[in-house]
Amino acid sequence: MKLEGIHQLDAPRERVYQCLVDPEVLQRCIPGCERLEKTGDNTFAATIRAGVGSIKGVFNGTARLEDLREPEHLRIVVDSKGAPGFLKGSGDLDLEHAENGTKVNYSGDVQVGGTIASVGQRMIQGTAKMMATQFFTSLNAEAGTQAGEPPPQHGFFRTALRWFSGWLRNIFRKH
Amino acid sequence: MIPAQFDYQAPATLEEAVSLLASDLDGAKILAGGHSLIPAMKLRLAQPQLLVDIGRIKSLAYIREEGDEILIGATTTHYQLESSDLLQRICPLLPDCAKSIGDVQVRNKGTIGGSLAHADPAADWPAAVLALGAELVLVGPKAERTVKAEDFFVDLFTTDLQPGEILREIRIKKPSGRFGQSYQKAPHPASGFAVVGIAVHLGLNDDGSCKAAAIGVTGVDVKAYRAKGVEAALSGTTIDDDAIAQASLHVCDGVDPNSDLYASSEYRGQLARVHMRRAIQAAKAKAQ
Amino acid sequence: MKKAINLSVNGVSRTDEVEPRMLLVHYLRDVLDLTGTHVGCETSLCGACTVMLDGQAVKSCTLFAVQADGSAVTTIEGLAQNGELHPVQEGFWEKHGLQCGYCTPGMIVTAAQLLERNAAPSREEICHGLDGNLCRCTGYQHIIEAVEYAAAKKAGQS
Amino acid sequence: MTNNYVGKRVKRTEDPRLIRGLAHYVDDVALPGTLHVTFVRSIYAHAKITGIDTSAALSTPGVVAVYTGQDVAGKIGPVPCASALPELKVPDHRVLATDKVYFVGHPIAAIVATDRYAARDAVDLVMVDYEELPVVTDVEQAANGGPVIHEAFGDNIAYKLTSGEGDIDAAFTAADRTVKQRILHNRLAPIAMEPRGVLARYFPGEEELTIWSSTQIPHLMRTQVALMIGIPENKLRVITPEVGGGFGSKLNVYSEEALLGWIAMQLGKPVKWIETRRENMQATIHGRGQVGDIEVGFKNDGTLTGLRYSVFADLGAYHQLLTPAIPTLTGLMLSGAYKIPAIQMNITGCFTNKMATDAYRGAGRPEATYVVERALDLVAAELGVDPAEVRRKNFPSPDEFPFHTATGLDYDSGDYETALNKAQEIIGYAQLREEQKKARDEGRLIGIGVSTYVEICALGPSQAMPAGGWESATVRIEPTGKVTVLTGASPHGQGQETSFAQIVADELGVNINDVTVIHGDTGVVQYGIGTFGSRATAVGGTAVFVAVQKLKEKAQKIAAHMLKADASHILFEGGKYSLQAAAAASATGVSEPVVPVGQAPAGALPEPETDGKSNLTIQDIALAAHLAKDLPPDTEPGLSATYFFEPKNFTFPFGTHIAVVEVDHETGDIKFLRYVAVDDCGRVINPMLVDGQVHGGIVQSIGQAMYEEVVYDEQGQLVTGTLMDYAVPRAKHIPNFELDRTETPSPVNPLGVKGVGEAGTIGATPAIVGAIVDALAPFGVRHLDMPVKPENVWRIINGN
Repeated sequence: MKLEGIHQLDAPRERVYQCLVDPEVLQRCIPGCERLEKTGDNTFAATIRAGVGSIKGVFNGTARLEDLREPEHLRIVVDSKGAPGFLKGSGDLDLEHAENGTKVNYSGDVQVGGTIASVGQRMIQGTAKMMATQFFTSLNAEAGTQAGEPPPQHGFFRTALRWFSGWLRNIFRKH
Repeated sequence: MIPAQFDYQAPATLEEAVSLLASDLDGAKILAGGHSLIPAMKLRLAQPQLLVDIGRIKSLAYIREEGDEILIGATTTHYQLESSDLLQRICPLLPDCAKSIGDVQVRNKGTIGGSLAHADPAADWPAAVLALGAELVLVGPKAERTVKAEDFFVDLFTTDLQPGEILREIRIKKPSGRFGQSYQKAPHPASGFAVVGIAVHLGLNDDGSCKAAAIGVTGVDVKAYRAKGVEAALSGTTIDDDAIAQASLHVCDGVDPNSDLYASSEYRGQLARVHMRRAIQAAKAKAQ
Repeated sequence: MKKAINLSVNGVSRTDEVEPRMLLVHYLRDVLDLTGTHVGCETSLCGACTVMLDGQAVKSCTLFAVQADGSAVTTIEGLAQNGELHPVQEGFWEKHGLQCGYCTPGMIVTAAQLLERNAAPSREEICHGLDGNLCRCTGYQHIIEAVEYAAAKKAGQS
Repeated sequence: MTNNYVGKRVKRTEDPRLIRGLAHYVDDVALPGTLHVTFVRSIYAHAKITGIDTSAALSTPGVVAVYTGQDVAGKIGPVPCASALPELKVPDHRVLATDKVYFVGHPIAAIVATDRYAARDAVDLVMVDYEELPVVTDVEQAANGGPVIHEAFGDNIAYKLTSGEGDIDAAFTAADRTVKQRILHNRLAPIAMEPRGVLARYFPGEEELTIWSSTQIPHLMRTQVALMIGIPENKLRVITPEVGGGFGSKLNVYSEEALLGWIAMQLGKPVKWIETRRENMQATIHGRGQVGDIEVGFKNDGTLTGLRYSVFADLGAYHQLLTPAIPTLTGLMLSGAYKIPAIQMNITGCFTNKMATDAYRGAGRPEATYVVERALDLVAAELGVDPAEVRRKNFPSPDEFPFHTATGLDYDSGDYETALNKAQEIIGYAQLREEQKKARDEGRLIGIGVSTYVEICALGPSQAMPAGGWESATVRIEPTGKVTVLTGASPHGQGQETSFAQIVADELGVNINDVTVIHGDTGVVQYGIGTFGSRATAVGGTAVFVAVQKLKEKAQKIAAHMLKADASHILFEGGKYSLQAAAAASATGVSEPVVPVGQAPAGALPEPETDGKSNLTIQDIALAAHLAKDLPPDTEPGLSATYFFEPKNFTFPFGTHIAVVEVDHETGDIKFLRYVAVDDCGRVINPMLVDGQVHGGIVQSIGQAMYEEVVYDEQGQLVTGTLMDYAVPRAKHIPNFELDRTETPSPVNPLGVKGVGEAGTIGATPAIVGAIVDALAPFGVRHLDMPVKPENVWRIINGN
């Protein structure tokens, strides 16, 4: 499934880029990411508790950053497996200067297999949308702090999510 | 077909349920009718550690009038709502919506509270409670709070329920004056879920013009929402066919309709507009 | 941890210890050997597992046995009274409302519920009432006629 | 003989157990100590298996054993494919994947545990490492350079076949015009309401393996499974208890059947596997799955000159029992109900990363009928004439039968025009067309679809069948007068326990309640072929009928002996043998008993009293035959006869279906206004059962035409994996069917029956799609692919 969208973040491009390549920040931004350990140059072992509402599954796998061209482009490649099936995908992120921040052009491909693929047909798109929205909402919050500062609090995310999810989703389209 | 193991508690009171839920904020789940949760558990997409069954708390299933409000207990079944003479008389949108849910077996066991808390983007009740401006009473370990339906649905399968909170009651202002209501749905041929579902409450002035419209939409977006564009466009009009048609075009304002195997985003948008128009027309026709 | 349950099934009182996750349909079939109730899907859509729980038709694959604690369950095996077929059973036989018979117990229990709530349903009401039950053999027409037969029969009885 | 039952609406003898919930399907059979089996199945459509770790599963409480492909390698033979086609590529299809998986749902490991719950828990604990391989799901891509699935073959083309007769080039040269259309046959899931299931028990002392399976072919399965696991065929007993529908999906031999038998032998305990619905969607055969191009040549007056059809058949990753053969059946029926001088079909059968396709109700023939009927509609549209008239123009007349087609068949008998006339009369065709015109002027979109179909039934002469096409029956009368019928057919809902009993009861003049029809147990019933291809009554019923005649011949001899008359003077009527009035006077004692009759021991059955009687029931004779105290010379005791019926030809039922629909401008919703079906299945044994078969068939057609489609995504994930997304029609989706019949007996069998099990699925789809297309004709549409969903309709109306 293809996903494509544009996100407007408040922080400058360099700061956003810095966040995107920082495993600690990424772990906090990827919804449900419980573990992101560096295993090599730009490769990580990941555990993600992905899902929505009461529907959840734990996925183990790898994440890789590719095609790094600071501060304008990078690709994230995720490949994971869990009891409900597999979850993999890749996303190209293009960062552009924008007034008051950064515009992130996103284009990705998500594949799911196993139980989720066979039973979650009507929800996969929505879930992907939601997780991406959460990711960028968190990223925006993270990028709003300076490197080395304490990360934003959990409560902030919750509130932020509620505020941002509406308008973020609107610019996030499936093709 | 076979769920993972879990522990099961059937508290006798809501207070007990709240404290059981608090005992394992991450792993405990409330079981009401079970018609959203159990299917997910059977596919092992949901694997709670503990089920707190509130289906046995008899005091949680009721439909009653109190002052200018209708109070509905969270574990009231779809069928109880469908077959309530009281509601048929004072707020027919609820029975109208109830009878379009799933099938008779599901309606006999599934509950309004369970459905709302699950927040399936294609469930029927969210549209109805939005159109009725309902308030939801949530009870947690420390306090009880009331949330407007509009604020309750946060995202896909995500509500404003905080960890440890239980939906206890749905409160609806008794419709008054001249009004008409209707729920129109395009069901998915396999699952019966709403491809689109439109719940309309139409308040009329004495001259038959539109005083206020409140409209809930389900199935279209990742969560149910109020179609404010339609409501605004309808307000003050004489609700003639033209006004209805024009207003209905706003159903997807600000929303990118879902797309799935059965209906593309474009087609779902069309279904939303058509059912919106039909729902408003039906509501108007029913207005006293 | 197992839980004790106490329920009445087809008028017989039962006490058992079951795992909380045991589905009611498995309890009926595997523990009580009441195999007339069938399993046809995993997603609460086919209705083959329909039984009466305290007089209401429910899908026994979407209920845990523990939820039925203290309740009265009627399965297809308990529908005939004193050796006399329930009018719906009779209707299915008379009108050829079944072929392979797999959906039939669920279909009959659901139809029985339908007639309890609506003694003289229209064709449309019958279809609405049977919306939770799939049949792959009959094409439904004879099932609808079976329900109509049963309605007429019940009307004649009362 | 009596006329009490055949042709009458007799209530089914099967029903009392079924309506009371007292029947036994496989999962209802409980053996003490039964272990339960679950499967770990591939979540990838194409991948190498680089490792399987079963240790965690094995250490789960309750788990008894876990078997992988390596564990059974060399111990269980390949899953059989019974289709013999020239140069057919047959992949080595093992019961469990060994080094690679080829489709989502491919079994990888079998877990055996003490109960269903523990077995299911262990599935999540088996760790399989995969290395993904490129996937191909599109059949044309598979044929044209897509990733190769079975490397040894070099490409994905399993076979190519050209069939047909007549000079096809000349046929198109002779044509004034031609029409072409690409036509898709959606992949369907059979969805028998009872999923598959197997229970196996082994007695090591007796070396006897018993397998209970939900199958349509107990004997064929016994032979194949015995070969697969290497035990003598007569040490394997297959029992088919109640079967909850098949529709072709249980006309097969699956991995699980052999594997469960083998596991039972390893563990010495009964083992059971009951398929879940998700497994059923993934790993039980699918139907249809063809995409082809049709071209028809015709004269300006509508006369057909030739038909060409080139088709890609999506076979899936492996062959199941009949996978490659199904598209060839399409080739047989491409002449439809019409005189077409030249026909050619080119089939390319291709492997894809999906579950195998195989026989699903109609099996290849619905495809043919759909193609031909759609083509006739296109011809009508091209010529601007009524679709019914194009059909009428090309029918062979009744005196042209047996009618030879350019597909190489000889249609047994038919009167196509009478069926068409009758259907048109019932629906008020001419007036309906007027109303349609009026409605169109008012902006309503009403469409009328006509299908005049022929199907090929009573499969079939052994020459044309991979494992024989005959059917067997034994009829015997027990000492107490009860009649036992053993049929090799294995009905699973069609009602032959009743219809065969009707035949036998009438032939013997006994009460139908005295007749018991037994089937589906290889330990009890003589070898048989099974129930599929609308064959049970036409072939199996004929075997019963002839066996009864044989039995009566013997009974007649005994009757003559007992009545002391010459057999030629004995009349059988109303269940009684009697001396013919004229002959009675000249009756003489024919013979004295050869062996002196001794005193019967105490407790023996009472002997029939014949002295002074002028008539005897056949049941009296049965008792005498069993007691064998006084039988004619050279007469075997007992009263039983067996017959194996080999049909000389197929039968060719036919009919006309007319559908009337209205579509909603705004939503594209399709609503039925009328549905008339006039079917001719030859002589009718039980009209109620025939109606039921037609209803069920039409509704499966409605499913194919409007709702059902197995969808795999590009990665080979089955996205219609449950009944949440795969839409099986419900009661609210059907119209009120108006059925009628014509009755043209078949000369192929003495009963004159043709078969009706598949008529609805074959005849209805073109009528339904034709009606929808007709409704949309004002928008210039001439064809729509199935399933025609509201969105498709809406897009046509809105020009996108």
